[in-house]
Amino acid sequence: MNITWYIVLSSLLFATGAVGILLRRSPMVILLCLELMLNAGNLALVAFSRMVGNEQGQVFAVIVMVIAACEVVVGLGLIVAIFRRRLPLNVDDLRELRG
Amino acid sequence: MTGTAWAWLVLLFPLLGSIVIALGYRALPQKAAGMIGTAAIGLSFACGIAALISLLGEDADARHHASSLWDYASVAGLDIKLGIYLDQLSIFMVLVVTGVSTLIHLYSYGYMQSDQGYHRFFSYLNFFVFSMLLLVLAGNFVLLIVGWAFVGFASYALISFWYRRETATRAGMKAFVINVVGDIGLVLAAFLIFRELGSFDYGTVFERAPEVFSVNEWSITAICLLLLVGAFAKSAQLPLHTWLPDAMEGPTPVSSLIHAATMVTAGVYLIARTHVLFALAPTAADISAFVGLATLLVAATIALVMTDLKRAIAYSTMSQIGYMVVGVSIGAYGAGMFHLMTHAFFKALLFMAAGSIIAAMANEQNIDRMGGFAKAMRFTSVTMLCGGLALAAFPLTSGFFSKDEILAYAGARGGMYLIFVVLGYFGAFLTAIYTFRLIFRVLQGEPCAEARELIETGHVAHEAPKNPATGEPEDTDVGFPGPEHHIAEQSAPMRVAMGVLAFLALVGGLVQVPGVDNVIANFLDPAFEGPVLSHVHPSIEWDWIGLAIGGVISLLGIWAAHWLYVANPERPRALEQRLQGLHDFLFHKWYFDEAIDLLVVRPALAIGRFANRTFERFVVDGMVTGTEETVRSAGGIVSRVQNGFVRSYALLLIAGFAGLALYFLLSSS
Amino acid sequence: MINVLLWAPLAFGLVGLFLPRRAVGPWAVLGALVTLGVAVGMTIGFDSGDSGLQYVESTPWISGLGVDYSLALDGLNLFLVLLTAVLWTGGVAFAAFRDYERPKTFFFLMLVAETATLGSFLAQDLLLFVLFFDFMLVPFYFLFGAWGHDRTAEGGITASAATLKMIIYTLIGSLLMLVAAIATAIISADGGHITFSIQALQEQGIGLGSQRWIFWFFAAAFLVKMPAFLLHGWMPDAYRAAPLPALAVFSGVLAKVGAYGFLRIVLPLFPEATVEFQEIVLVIALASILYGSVMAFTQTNVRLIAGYSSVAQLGFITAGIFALRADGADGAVLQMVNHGLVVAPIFIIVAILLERTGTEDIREMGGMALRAPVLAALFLIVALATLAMPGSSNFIGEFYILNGLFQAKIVFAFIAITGVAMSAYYALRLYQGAMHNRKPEGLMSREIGWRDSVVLVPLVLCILALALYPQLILKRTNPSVEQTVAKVTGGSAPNSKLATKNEESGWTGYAPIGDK
Amino acid sequence: MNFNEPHIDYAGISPLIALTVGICVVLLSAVFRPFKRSAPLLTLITLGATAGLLIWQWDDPKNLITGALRLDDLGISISLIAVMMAAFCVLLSIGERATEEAGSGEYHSLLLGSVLGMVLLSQATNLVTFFVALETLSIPLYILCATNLRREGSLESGLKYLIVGSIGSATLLYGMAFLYGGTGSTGFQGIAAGIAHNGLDGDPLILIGIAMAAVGLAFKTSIAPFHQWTPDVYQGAPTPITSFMAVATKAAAFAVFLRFFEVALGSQLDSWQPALAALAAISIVVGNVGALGQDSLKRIMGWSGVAQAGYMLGGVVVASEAGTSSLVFYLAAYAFMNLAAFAVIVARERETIFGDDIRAVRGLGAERPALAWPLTISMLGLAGLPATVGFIGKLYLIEALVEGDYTWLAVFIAVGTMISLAYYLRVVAAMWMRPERDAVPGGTPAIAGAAPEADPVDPEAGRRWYLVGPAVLAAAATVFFGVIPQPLVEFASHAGAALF
Amino acid sequence: MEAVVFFVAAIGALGGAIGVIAMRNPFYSVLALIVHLFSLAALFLLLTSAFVAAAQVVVYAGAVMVLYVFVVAYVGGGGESAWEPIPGQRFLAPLLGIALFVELSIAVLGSALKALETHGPDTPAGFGDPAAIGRLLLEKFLLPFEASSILLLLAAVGAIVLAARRQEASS
Repeated sequence: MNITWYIVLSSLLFATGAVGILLRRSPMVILLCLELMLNAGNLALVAFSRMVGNEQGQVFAVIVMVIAACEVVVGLGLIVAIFRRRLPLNVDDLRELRG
Repeated sequence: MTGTAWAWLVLLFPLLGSIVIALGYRALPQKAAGMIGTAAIGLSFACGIAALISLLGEDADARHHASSLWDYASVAGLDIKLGIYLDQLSIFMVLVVTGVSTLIHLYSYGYMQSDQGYHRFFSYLNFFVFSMLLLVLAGNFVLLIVGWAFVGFASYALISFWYRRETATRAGMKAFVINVVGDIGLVLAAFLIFRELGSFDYGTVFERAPEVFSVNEWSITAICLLLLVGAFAKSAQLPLHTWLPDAMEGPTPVSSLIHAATMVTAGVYLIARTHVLFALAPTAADISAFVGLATLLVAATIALVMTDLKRAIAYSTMSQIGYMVVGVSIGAYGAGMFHLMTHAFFKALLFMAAGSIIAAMANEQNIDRMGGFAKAMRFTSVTMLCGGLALAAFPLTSGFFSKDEILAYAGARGGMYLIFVVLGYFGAFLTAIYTFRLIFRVLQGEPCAEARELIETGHVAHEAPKNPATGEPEDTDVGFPGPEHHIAEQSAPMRVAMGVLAFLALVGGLVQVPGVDNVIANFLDPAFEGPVLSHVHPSIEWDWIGLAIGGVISLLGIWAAHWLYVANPERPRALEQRLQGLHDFLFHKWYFDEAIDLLVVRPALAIGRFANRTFERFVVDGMVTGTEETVRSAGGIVSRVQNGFVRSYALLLIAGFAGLALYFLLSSS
Repeated sequence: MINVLLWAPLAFGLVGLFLPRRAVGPWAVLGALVTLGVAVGMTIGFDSGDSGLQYVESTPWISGLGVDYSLALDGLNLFLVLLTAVLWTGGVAFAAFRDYERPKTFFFLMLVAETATLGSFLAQDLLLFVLFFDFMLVPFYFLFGAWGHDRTAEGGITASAATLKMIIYTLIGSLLMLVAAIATAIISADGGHITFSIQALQEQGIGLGSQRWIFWFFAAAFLVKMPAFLLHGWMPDAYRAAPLPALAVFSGVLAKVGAYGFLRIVLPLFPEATVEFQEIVLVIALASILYGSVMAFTQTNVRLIAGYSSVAQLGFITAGIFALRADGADGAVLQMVNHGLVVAPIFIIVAILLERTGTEDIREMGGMALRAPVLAALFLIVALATLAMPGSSNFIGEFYILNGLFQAKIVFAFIAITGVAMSAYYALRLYQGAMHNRKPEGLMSREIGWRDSVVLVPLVLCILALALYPQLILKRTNPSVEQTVAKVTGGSAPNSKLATKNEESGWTGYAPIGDK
Repeated sequence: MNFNEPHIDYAGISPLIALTVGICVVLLSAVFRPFKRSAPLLTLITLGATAGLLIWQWDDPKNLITGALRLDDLGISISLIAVMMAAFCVLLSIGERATEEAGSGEYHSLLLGSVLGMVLLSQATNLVTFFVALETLSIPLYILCATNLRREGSLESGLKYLIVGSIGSATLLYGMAFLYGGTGSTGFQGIAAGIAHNGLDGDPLILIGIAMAAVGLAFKTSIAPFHQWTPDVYQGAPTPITSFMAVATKAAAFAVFLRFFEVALGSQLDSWQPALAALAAISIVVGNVGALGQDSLKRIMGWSGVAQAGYMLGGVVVASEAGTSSLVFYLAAYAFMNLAAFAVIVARERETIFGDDIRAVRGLGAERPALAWPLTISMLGLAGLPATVGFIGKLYLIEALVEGDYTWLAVFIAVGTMISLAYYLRVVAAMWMRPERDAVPGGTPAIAGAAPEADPVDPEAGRRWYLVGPAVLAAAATVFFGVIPQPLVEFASHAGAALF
Repeated sequence: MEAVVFFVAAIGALGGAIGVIAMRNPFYSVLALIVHLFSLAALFLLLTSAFVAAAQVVVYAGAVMVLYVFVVAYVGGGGESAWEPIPGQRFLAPLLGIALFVELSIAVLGSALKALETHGPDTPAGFGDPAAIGRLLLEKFLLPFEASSILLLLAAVGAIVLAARRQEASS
């Protein structure tokens, strides 16, 4: 299995994630889709790291996981806060700011 | 002191007088203003005499001097000095101008007595004289233009002297604008001269012109035609004459000084002054001669039917200037200037008399309402008669000699110039008729109310002055002759002035009787050496034959007038009835005003309206608002895209990325 | 010395901010007077024979960008500087005799404006010029907007809208000019050390290809500022909104900066382009003359009559410059000063009339001369100067301009001169409309008091003095002008041939008075 | 198994240490009652120390920690700007609801965290550091935007920023992956070498990588069409935070933009230069026209921020020393001008019921000159009028652009500036002049300003030293450096010299 | 053998991804994501990066997903309406997705990089094992490592700030 396969797969995942963000309205699902995109990135990194034969990519991937975790935490925190304010959990309904 | 030094003084006094009177308009008592004004002009006349003497001290062909005070504006090759040029021609003009002006100031001193604008009047009047002298003494074309424009302004200021009258202000504006057209002609001529000769200075120009130009070359012809535009505008020749009759809105002394004796003859002076150039452009000279002829006849015909006393005299002025223009354009310089002088005498006189009568009539100028002043105002009528005789070229009066000399010269040149002779005499015939039409209708016949009152009480009842043009009553709080009217009979200064002029009008011609003495001609001729239009000189015999014919014609004219207006007062009516069309045509002054209004004024206003209402709004503002709208609408689009949906932001982001990626892929090798 | 001249107004303005309300007006007048004094002093000390720069002051300002703080006087800007000082003294004094709301800010801005204007005249560094050129607008933006008149009642727009329109419109050109200026420096530096010194740039010069577009960027700035035909859209609204003392100096001086820019920068820096586009600019100039005149005699608002007449006048000036002859340019410079000297008094008189009649509509005025002969006389003189009455210095200005144009492009001269006739009409119409005919009811006709006379009379005296001796300006201007024009035409000034011709033809007996 | 510990230059990383310590201390101060009120002070001290240490490091460039960071004048100058903005943000935050909502300690430690991210980012020379730093910068900001928990706008802005921002980072990450794959290295130098070594000039793999990196950075610097979060977030976030991120984020992001594109991708100049130029032009237009119709001052600042970013991107495009220095100069200038504006906005927000609506500054000239003048100066400066540092900044940029043969972009800047006058001067007019005819439509105050009941009105806010002080200071700087720009030019040219 | 594993894992990952965006209920989306993550872990193993795979399983599928589940449980993951308020979104989104995928694939396939066609060089033993990763983290990537730790701290603080219930909020 040469690397191209992995990259193509990852790009497919990346696109999927993007589409998800564009289509879903629940902030939670949107967060999940962001995870998808980041993971696609990770896959690419790991695959490339295998290709070039150094682990830098893998380390990068690990750190990305950490960062992804941080984003999730903050995202979920926001969701909770919004929920507390009794606002709808639907990004389409959060559009006071516009124009 | 040199002649030029005297000449500078000639200029100085009127200017000083004008300034002093103007600044002292509160301090000075009324009489003082008048005296200062008159004295100033008198002094400058004296200086003129002095200059003449110092000039006569030299031999005939060295009698021209130039002098300059300082560089007025001479850089980049333009040589414009504050300089004057003194020679026979200019000194002659100086004397005529200052002489007549002195008398008219004297006249005004009495005539304007009760006018609140007394100071203003004399200040203006002095300023006018200054300007006129500047015009005639100027040593280069730029200064000539300056003087030219100054007299134009002075005339404007004096025409609209009674500025509370709509009619006066409108007339003033008209005069000014037409004069500016003339100035432009001069300016362009000056440019062209500079282009060809590299100088504005009389000396240089006249010296160099014969070397540079060949006869009838287009450039010299153009120069002369442009000069003529200036001349015609100032001298009220066709078609730029329409301002002159309206100018009669001014006080009568103004009409007599500016619009009869001096300013309007500036055009004649100009042609004479630039005779060198005209000599090189005979075509232009002929054109000018024919224009003069046309004016002469047209004006005369109009004068036949005018019922407004002053306007009638104004038209006669036009026609007389026509004679002068013909004279200087066919080469009869001496004769032309001579007629200019005599005309100054008798026309000034006529206006003074008319003024005296109008005063008696309380600003009424319509001759139909006049009559019988012969008995009522004896002095006035006598002087008026003298003036009339001179104007009608009654034998041995001044007009008799001067006018006929021009025609004689034309005859001597022969060829097509015989037309001038024939029509000139016809003009003379008309002149005699209209002159005596006025005289008979004003002096003879049933005394009108005012006349009768004068005969009985010796003074006239005072009613509030009316605007002669509109007939609306004037508010007399400022600007108009007050309730007391100043007629020659009751005011010594006026009598003196009129008396002197009457004398000159009668005998002034005797200074130049063909074959006997040629004072004027002999004095002036050296000034007209160099290239000339023709070398012919009418023989003495022809001169006398001409004079004889002239005399006969003038007598015929006077008889005709008598036959028309005295013998049977009904005849004019009948004639009007029979020649209704012609009469209307003449009465509407050949419809010149209407034509100009149609051809110039209306189009200009139309353009203005278009520019203001349409162009400015739609094009100029359109550009602004258009751009503004585009930008604002773009802003609208942008903020509509900014719809607040985070998902559509994401969409745009990813779309942007897709686009960017696409570009990079395409640009990849 | 030259620094004092430039910064004195600003300094006074700043101090003025901390004075009591009452004192600030006189203080501002004092500041303007001091500046005027310095300007006069420098004019006296000016060496009229020298065509080069004088009172040069030059130190690096932003060395990193090659921008210097360099000022100097020469024939081109000497009298414009003087004019600025004179008019500002008049304007400030006129304002000082009235009470404006927030006087401190008002006079502060007035004086800032003076410094900015002086700066743009004095600057010998291209970028410094651009900087001052743009900065000039800022104080006027506030003056017009905050102290201006809203015209919503008569279907116009508010002062703030008008002034916004003005500043955007005029900055269009200015910002493009900034780009152009930088481009000029960089192109002519050509990889070497960048300098914005106008003198240096003249030596280096740039290729015709770049000259073309740079020329138009500069031209845009200057033509809008004048304003020239089609680019004058901002003018009517701004003029109607502006407070009159500010407007007097604005239209008296700022318009000239545009024309001055052509002489100072465009001609010497972009000679080839100048020659190439001569006709186009001349056409614009003629359009301005004709259009301005036509509009001037259709308007009924006195401000706009004056405004459009300025458009026409600036047209003449531009035409004179682009005759590309020494005489034309001389006339242009002279005319800049003349026009400044007449238009400012006109606006001051308009202000005086406004106080008496309460209207700016010419049709509703009249009969003023009756009780106010002095005012009438002053107005008359100004009006005659405006219409370039021969004998006035304005006439000499126009005469030189038109002569230059005539010798260069005869057809243009013939068209241009029609503007003179029209000017006669609208100037007299303005005068008569206000002063003559019957006085409408409810108009108070009052003689001007000593306050206004103090402002007006000196200005009129300046007009008269120049009328007697325009050589005063021409003599000092000509050397620099000939040098500038020579940059374009190459070689010597065009009509020196004729000049010499005059020398040898000293015609018999043509000697000053008293020689014999 | 041998472990060779990396050499660590503690002097070099001392600013980072200072910040880290600061974060912890401030955080702890929240825990211990006696220090509850001291968080702002501690933050200021930390920032002061950081600034001091940064200046200490001025002008001796070196690589830190195995090429993770490059400590040079570019990084230091940008870090200084960030630190300064943070310090003023602390001042503006005094008495801000958000601080109470979030708890002063947490709020300030997050602020410091973001600053840490910026300092890292401005010095990063390695993809991993780059990415981590970017996130360290962003994540605290996501939170801070939302800290005004009572206000829906605040939460909304936080969420929007988070979502769109994460897309941006994901894209950036993916691009990094490609670049790493293509070159087998994560260091900027290594990447440059790798491209050359593998002969990947103009290779799609690399180019797509560049494209994705560009998107990520363009997002952070709010370049159109990746700008849409900007107005909303600026408006929704607590105003002090807005003022902070408006400048600091841009600064840090532009720093890495320069470093990454000019060090790592310099060889691909020909392919990315036109693209970035196009982006710059687009954002100039979009930003300026977008601001025209706005009534909320913060939104106006947001949109104008987009336009300004467009101007600044020009400095990156030309990829020259002059470009870099001009960009740094412009950032500094931008910092002063924004600061003045936002300080006034904060004051009016608390003073009036109009929040950040333009009506809040009506008649300010007469009412509060001490606020009106700074806002006026800042507006004129942003509009690039002379005698302000804004003019010099534009001059500097344009000069760089023309030198780099991007005159057309310079013309774009000129035109954009023209449009921008329309809204900047509208604010000025509101302060000094009678209301225009097209006045702001009445009705309820704009949401961003927060409904009156949400924000307790502090009628004295216009006199508070911690609001007026920064405003006046920044305005003074704007004018000072507009008249005597030489020092700032020196500063900027040092930074520019770092890369070339 | 390897190919089989790859395809299974790939399908799993893709399926999971599609599941995430297709499921109405957020709860199911989370589950789908877990599937996705596990399959990714498998792929990582194929790429001889054991540590990353492990981390994937532990950090993600473990910690993060648990957090998700809690939150979803807390706020209650109601389904969302099918109505699409933004015109064109539903049409453009997939289009862009495809465009993205195509462009990325072209970049990969069109690349001149030979190595892409290989499975990568033969790697030394212990490639990608915890030791190697650890060494890198403590040597070359020391700074990012530390930085990310601080980031975690900040994120935690942030989460508290946002989610913690405090007195002022209720009062």
